[in-house]
Amino acid sequence: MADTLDAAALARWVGLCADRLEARSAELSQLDAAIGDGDHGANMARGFRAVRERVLAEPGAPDQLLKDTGMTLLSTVGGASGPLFGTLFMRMAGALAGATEVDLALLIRALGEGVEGVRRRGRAEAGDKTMLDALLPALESLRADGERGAALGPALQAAARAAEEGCRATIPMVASRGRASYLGERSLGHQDPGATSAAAVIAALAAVAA
Amino acid sequence: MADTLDAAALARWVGLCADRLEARSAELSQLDAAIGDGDHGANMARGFRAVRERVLAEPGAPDQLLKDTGMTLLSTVGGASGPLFGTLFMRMAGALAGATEVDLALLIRALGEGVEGVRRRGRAEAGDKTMLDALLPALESLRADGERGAALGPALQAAARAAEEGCRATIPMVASRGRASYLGERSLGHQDPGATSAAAVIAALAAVAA
Amino acid sequence: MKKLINDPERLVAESLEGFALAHHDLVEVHLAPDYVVRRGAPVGDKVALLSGGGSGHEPLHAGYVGRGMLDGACPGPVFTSPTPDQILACTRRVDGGRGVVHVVKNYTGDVMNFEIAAELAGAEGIRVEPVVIDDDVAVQDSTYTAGRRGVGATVLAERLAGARAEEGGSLEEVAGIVRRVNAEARSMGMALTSCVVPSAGRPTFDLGPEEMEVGIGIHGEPGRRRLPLEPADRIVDMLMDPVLDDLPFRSGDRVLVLCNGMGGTPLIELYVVMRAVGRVLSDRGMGLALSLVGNHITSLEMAGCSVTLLRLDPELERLWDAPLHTPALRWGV
Amino acid sequence: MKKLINDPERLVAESLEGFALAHHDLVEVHLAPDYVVRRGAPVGDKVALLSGGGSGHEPLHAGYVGRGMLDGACPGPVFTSPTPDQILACTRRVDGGRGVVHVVKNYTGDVMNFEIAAELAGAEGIRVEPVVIDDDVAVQDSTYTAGRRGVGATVLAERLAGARAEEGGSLEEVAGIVRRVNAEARSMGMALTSCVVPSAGRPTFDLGPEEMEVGIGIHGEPGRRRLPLEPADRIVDMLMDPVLDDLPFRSGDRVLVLCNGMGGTPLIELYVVMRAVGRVLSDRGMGLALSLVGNHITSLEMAGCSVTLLRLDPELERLWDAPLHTPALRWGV
Ligand SMILES: Nc1ncnc2c1ncn2[C@@H]1O[C@H](COP(=O)(O)OP(=O)(O)O)[C@@H](O)[C@H]1O
Ligand SMILES: Nc1ncnc2c1ncn2[C@@H]1O[C@H](COP(=O)(O)OP(=O)(O)O)[C@@H](O)[C@H]1O
Ligand SMILES: [Mg+2]
Ligand SMILES: [Mg+2]
Ligand SMILES: [Mg+2]
Ligand SMILES: [Mg+2]
Repeated sequence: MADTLDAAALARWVGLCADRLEARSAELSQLDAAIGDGDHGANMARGFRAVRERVLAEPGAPDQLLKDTGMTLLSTVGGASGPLFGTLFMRMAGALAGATEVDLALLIRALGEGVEGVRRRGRAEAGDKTMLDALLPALESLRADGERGAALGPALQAAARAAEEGCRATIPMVASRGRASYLGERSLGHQDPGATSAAAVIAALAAVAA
Repeated sequence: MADTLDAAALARWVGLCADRLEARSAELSQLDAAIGDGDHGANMARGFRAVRERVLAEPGAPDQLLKDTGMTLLSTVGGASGPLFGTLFMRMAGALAGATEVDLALLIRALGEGVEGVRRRGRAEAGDKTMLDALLPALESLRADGERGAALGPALQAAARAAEEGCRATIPMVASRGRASYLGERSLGHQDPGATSAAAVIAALAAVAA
Repeated sequence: MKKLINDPERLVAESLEGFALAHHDLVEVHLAPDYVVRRGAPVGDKVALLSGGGSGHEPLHAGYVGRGMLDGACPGPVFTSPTPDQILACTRRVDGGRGVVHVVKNYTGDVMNFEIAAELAGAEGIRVEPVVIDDDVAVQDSTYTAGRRGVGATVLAERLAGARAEEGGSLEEVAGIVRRVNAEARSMGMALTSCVVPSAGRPTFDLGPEEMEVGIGIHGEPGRRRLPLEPADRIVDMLMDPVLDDLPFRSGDRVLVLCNGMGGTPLIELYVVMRAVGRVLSDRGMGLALSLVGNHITSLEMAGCSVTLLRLDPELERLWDAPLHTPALRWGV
Repeated sequence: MKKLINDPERLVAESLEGFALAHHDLVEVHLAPDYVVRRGAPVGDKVALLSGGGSGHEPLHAGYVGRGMLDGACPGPVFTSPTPDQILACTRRVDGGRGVVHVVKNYTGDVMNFEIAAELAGAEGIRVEPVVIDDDVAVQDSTYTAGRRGVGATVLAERLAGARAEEGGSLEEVAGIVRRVNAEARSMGMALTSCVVPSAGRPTFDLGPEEMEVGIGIHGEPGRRRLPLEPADRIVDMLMDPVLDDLPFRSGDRVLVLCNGMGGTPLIELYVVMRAVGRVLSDRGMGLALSLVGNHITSLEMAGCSVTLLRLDPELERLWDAPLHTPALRWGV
């Protein structure tokens, strides 16, 4: 268990995101059908299939890899999640410029940039029942662990758990951003699809760091 | 039981046609749904409702009564049966010009004119699975009884039976006129709706002469 | 029955009222008897073109009343032909002295009602020239049937003959265009779903979730064959083969294509049909000169389509492009 | 799923191919990335107008590309917004140097994808002016939602701003017309049936045979209220009341009415809706100046309708009548 992630590890992360999101495509669309338009799984699967073909065939350095991943998601996912996940990866790439190894401090900086990008792009806040409700708890958990000087692996396991809890916490929320917000109270009682895929992305990162 | 029909009897006939066809409207449309477009009952009911309102409120002499009935059917029934039943009554009216009482011989002449009008207007023949398959047997029966010097009442009872048989005989026919002909062999096994209403019209005449 | 209506009995009249409201700049609507004419009819010194038939095929016919197309239209009840008095009243209203061409779709009821109206108009001294349209190749054997039905070619005939009338054609010439279009056009249609006649309140026929009906007409009458559902390209082959073989169309022919929706099929699908038609034409060495894609002659909310091909000649191509201004189709003005 | 398609994955591309075939005289279609532009774009010395959004709303947007309306349209997958690279490529293609107005329907995905495209285009030195349309009064509380959705006003804005661009308006003026239309128009829609997204293969929501959904958008998303089916006149009241109260429209206002079909509702019914709208307007002392009845912004095969009212002023009335030539709407040329 290394204390940094190199380009190969990050490529494994992106590949694992692709595997898991494609496998869970039907489940994600089902969640979206309940409070949205039922395409979230298809959107993510389409995007990560393209990432696998265009980016993972010849992955570059960390910054290039995440930039290419973000650009590819941006140009293939469409909908709300395309720009948001695209922004997440591209802003992370910006923070990693020139790096060959990513330690916990740099990862926190990168994820912080990425999540901030998502927040600005979507103009959403914690509690709006969106992917931010998975991403923000993961980031906070990482920051707390970083301050405590924790190791990369355990910090990411904790972040994955925080994302998963944040995702479940969307169930009793009323959506106030995205398509689900049109439903008002009717969005109560359903888990947010974007939060679910965001939690899967964090869990995949924890898995490659384990 | 009179041996002639006067204006009042003919008005009772038209009224009875209206009663019976309106009452059987659903059945007639059902028959038409099987081999046509399902509107025959509605068409006949609409037409005879108009006849009741516009003609039977103040029925005229025999020729006027039947001409008004025919014109009203022509302008309210539409579809295939409107011009055909309209023609039937209007051509009968022509044969009754000036008459105040209609005996069997005159009735045969009038019905003959009417049926001939239907034949020409529709360019159909016996066996085409149309209303002619009820009208022609009724006319033949009347003519035979007329030659044998039969009385009006019994002759019309026999004609009604002939029409009814002719109507049932359409069941095993393949339609070659009207909408049902598009079905080809698929029209087999269904009773023709127009023959059914034509038989009802003859039966009503027999009933007022009974 | 899920429809945006108030009462099946009042549907046609209320729809005409809404039509009058939306298009009062182009048409006048008369109720009882129901007919629609060009504003200010009779218009100019021209032959008049009149058509009519059951309602439920909108925009046909009322939507095609206007400059370069129909002078008058007579809508009957849903899927039931108009009556002679209606047609007569409309004929009187549009005749400007040069005669009236009646465009009649070949259905027993339509033919007889128009025939009687023509006799009555003739008796009043109005010259009427009736032409019957029968372009539907799904009806194969015309000796043992009421003959082929009038479908998509009706729209094309109304437009092209309307253009001829507008440029001053005689009664015979305008009727001649209708006959020529009918002679040079062939159609075939199919349904994915039945329609629901409002007064009946339930589907005219039942189709399973994996079935389609091929060879339908435009009155919800079932077609000739019920088949398992196929991809659009295969369906287009099934429609195009009999259409192409019947005329027959030949390599080198320039054609107009009408890709028509039956009412409930969205435009995104009709363009998939159009693509398939284009492929068949180019495989056969035919030229796609003109096209019309959309809901032009419909069967209420039926899902499905029909394809009509018209073999063009220079005169028909010229007439197609002439100025046209109706509620449903408009160009050049 | 009963559709005239070959493969849900290829639906949008195949439909665009058929569209290109039918309208090659007016538009150019580019595939991968998918966009549609006016033939010969950039056209003349004018500001360009571009819109886009998920497919399934046809004729919106590609059907509105042409003189007097859009210069470019970017269709995404069914009900899914187009991507920034698509929008960027189309923006580059239509820009003639005077800038590009982006007409964006207010859906989170559309807004973000257009925003990124505008940033990228801006970085390349193209002046882009984005305007968001949000006319759907069914979404009531915009503080706790993504805001009102863009529906029928989109069609009107595209036409009116397109006319302003055609007559030489500046980037600010053309964008100003889009903003004015959005400010002065309100819409509300309802569904009798759900639609079926091809990739999903089953209805997005279930409605009982006696139920309707009021306050729907255009993506098959359920609306605000499920109610028992009512006659058309009552349904129109339910749509008109919130529309009229919101702006609010006032006695004496002259309005344009868009009676829009959701895709599966036949024209005969839309005119019944039009009649009911006309009665409400005259009861309120408002003037019906212009109307558009038909399938203009749809949800695949959904049955239902929406009503959009636009308060007119002399400039908007003049722009409406200016020459227009697109695959779906045409007049004056
Ligand atoms: N403004 C926003 N900020 C952050 N996330 C958002 C926002 N709007 C939507 N989302 C996320 O996007 C998800 C839906 O994505 P998707 O279904 O792919 O797109 P669409 O809603 O366009 O169909 C939601 O579950 C939510 O997590
Ligand atoms: N050419 C014809 N000659 C005689 N009767 C005909 C002819 N065509 C149709 N009919 C009769 O008309 C009946 C159908 O009438 P109807 O349903 O009212 O009209 P439509 O077929 O126009 O809907 C048929 O059952 C048949 O008896
Ligand atoms: Mg979605
Ligand atoms: Mg019938
Ligand atoms: Mg009928
Ligand atoms: Mg979507």
